[in-house]
Amino acid sequence: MSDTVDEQALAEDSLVVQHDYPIPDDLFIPPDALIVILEAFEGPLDLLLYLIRRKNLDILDIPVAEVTEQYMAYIDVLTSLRLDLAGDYLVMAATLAELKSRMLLPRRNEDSEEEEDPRAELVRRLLEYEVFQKAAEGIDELPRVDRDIFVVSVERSDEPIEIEPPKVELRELLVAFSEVLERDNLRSPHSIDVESLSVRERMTSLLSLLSVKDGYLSFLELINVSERREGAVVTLLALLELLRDGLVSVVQHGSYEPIFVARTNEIG
Amino acid sequence: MIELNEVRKAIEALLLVAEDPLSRGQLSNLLKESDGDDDNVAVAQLIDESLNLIREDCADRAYELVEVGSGFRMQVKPEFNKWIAKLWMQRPRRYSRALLETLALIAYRQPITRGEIEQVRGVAVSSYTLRTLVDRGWIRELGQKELPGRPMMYGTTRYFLDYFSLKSLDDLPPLRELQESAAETLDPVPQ
Amino acid sequence: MIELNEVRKAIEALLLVAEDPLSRGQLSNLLKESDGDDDNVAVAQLIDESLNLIREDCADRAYELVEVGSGFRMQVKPEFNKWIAKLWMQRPRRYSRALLETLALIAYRQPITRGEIEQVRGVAVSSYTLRTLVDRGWIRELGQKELPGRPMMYGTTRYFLDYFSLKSLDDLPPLRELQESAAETLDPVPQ
Repeated sequence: MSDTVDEQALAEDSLVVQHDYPIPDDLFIPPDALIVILEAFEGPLDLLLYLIRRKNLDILDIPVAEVTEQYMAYIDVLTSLRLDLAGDYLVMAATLAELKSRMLLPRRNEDSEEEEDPRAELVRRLLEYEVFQKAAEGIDELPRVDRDIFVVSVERSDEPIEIEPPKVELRELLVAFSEVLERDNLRSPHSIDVESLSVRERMTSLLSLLSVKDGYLSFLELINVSERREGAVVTLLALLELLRDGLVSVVQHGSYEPIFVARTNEIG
Repeated sequence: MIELNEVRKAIEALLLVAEDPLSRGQLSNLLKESDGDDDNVAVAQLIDESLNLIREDCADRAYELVEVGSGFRMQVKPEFNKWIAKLWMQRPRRYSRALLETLALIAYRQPITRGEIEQVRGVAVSSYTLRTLVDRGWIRELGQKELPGRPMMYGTTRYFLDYFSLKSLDDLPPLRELQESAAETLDPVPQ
Repeated sequence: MIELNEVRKAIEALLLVAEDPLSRGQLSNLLKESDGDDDNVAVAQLIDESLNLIREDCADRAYELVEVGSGFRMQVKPEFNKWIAKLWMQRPRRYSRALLETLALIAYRQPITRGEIEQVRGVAVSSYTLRTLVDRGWIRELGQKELPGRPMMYGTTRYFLDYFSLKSLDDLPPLRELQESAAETLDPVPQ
């Protein structure tokens, strides 16, 4: 059963069911209860174990016909409720049906005297699963930090401790970035713009320049002549980006008048 | 009512586990509930006596009972700071992945707001992370963006370039190249 | 070399402040560095003596020294949990059977692949379950198995041991016993 459902809520339910086995013997099961029950089972093996235990059946000598009948009745109810049945339940239904028919066939004693019981594989799986069901309960009962164990944690005094901050290599930064992009791509597939970083950098420096100068700066003041043509283009592109983002505004009082640039917001 | 030594140990347990200091009032509530109709004055006295016992008891111990604004707490005596400093130095001297990713996003996508970083990373960015990066001198606040809530925008500093030996941000590998080569050529970061 | 009482208090300070348990090796490194050429055996002995002193010292105290998977830690004695329960607002999380069964399989059968877990449980293991276990720090990826599809193998972490107060995986409730008791209640397989 897939556990896209809230695991915690599920946990509460499953624990209840596990201890109380609330499926009534008669056929009528309130639909609401059934959903809870369905969600409480951890899959076909869990359901089968439950059916076997409920009737006090011998797990090593499962009456296949009887168990199959109950299992199928359960599947029928679920299907009639149009609950999405996990494929695993249907596979188990097929397995049981096959077992049932094989049990009906007379055993051939020609080749081997002790032909393996057709149920052997199923029994092995049920026993193995049961072992781990118990193991899971065992782990759940272990003393656990913050539930049964409280670890002592004492503050250090407020006097500062001089510690040199960790060093970072550029490579680590690049790995971090490629990882975050990879994750982002997985979550929302979209192409990543290959932007010129110099434009991004210029955006940052324009913003801080404009905040420092607080007020208007003429466009020409923003252009650094020593950067030549390429520099001017970068500045222009950065300015356009900032305009698009609404981070700066451009004012011109008339044609051929100087162009002024300002931060749109006052920084407090 | 509980006996003094029992109260002392209960308070000890509470102070050693509590994340924040505990006031007399809080201690009294925590201890009283068990019995119900304890005498308030008696409980207060019991708590004070216990606190005194704990204080004396710490004389030959590495921690002490301290009263701060909001109550009492246990803290390690300052003379043991040198050991704590060593412990911290021994810890893997690395920044968290969250911090490096945040820094990388700021470098490549500046000016960028916290919300935009969170959008790409898919998880919340802690104030602590941003503060660490600012304290480290790698990023700076660029002003608020004209959006609801006026979020702060971040960018890298000149010191960031110096630290990573970059002449300009252009020296950072272009994104496409980075994505193509990242998986193959970059070894996992050594622990 | 430092004097025993000083070592005792230093260890006390370190254990009280450290977020994770500290191993003998870690303690030894922390204490040795100060002098440089201490005798390893002497340091180890000093640490053991100190740990014993601390242990004795806790007799009339609310906490105790405990050894878990990754080392030593101080924790509140269980009999004082009732006081902390009042303070501790967060209700302990309950884990789903899906999660616990998956964890049990990984703990007892590591290294184990998702496929192998699914085989035993007879049902798909959701990525959510595995991710939760990794996020909790209880399991980790151990590398891919040399099989078609190169499935990832999982195992438990040291933190798993710490969290469940186990010194080693040997401290897990024995599995074979379960199997035997299961078999006992059943008749032998009819041939």
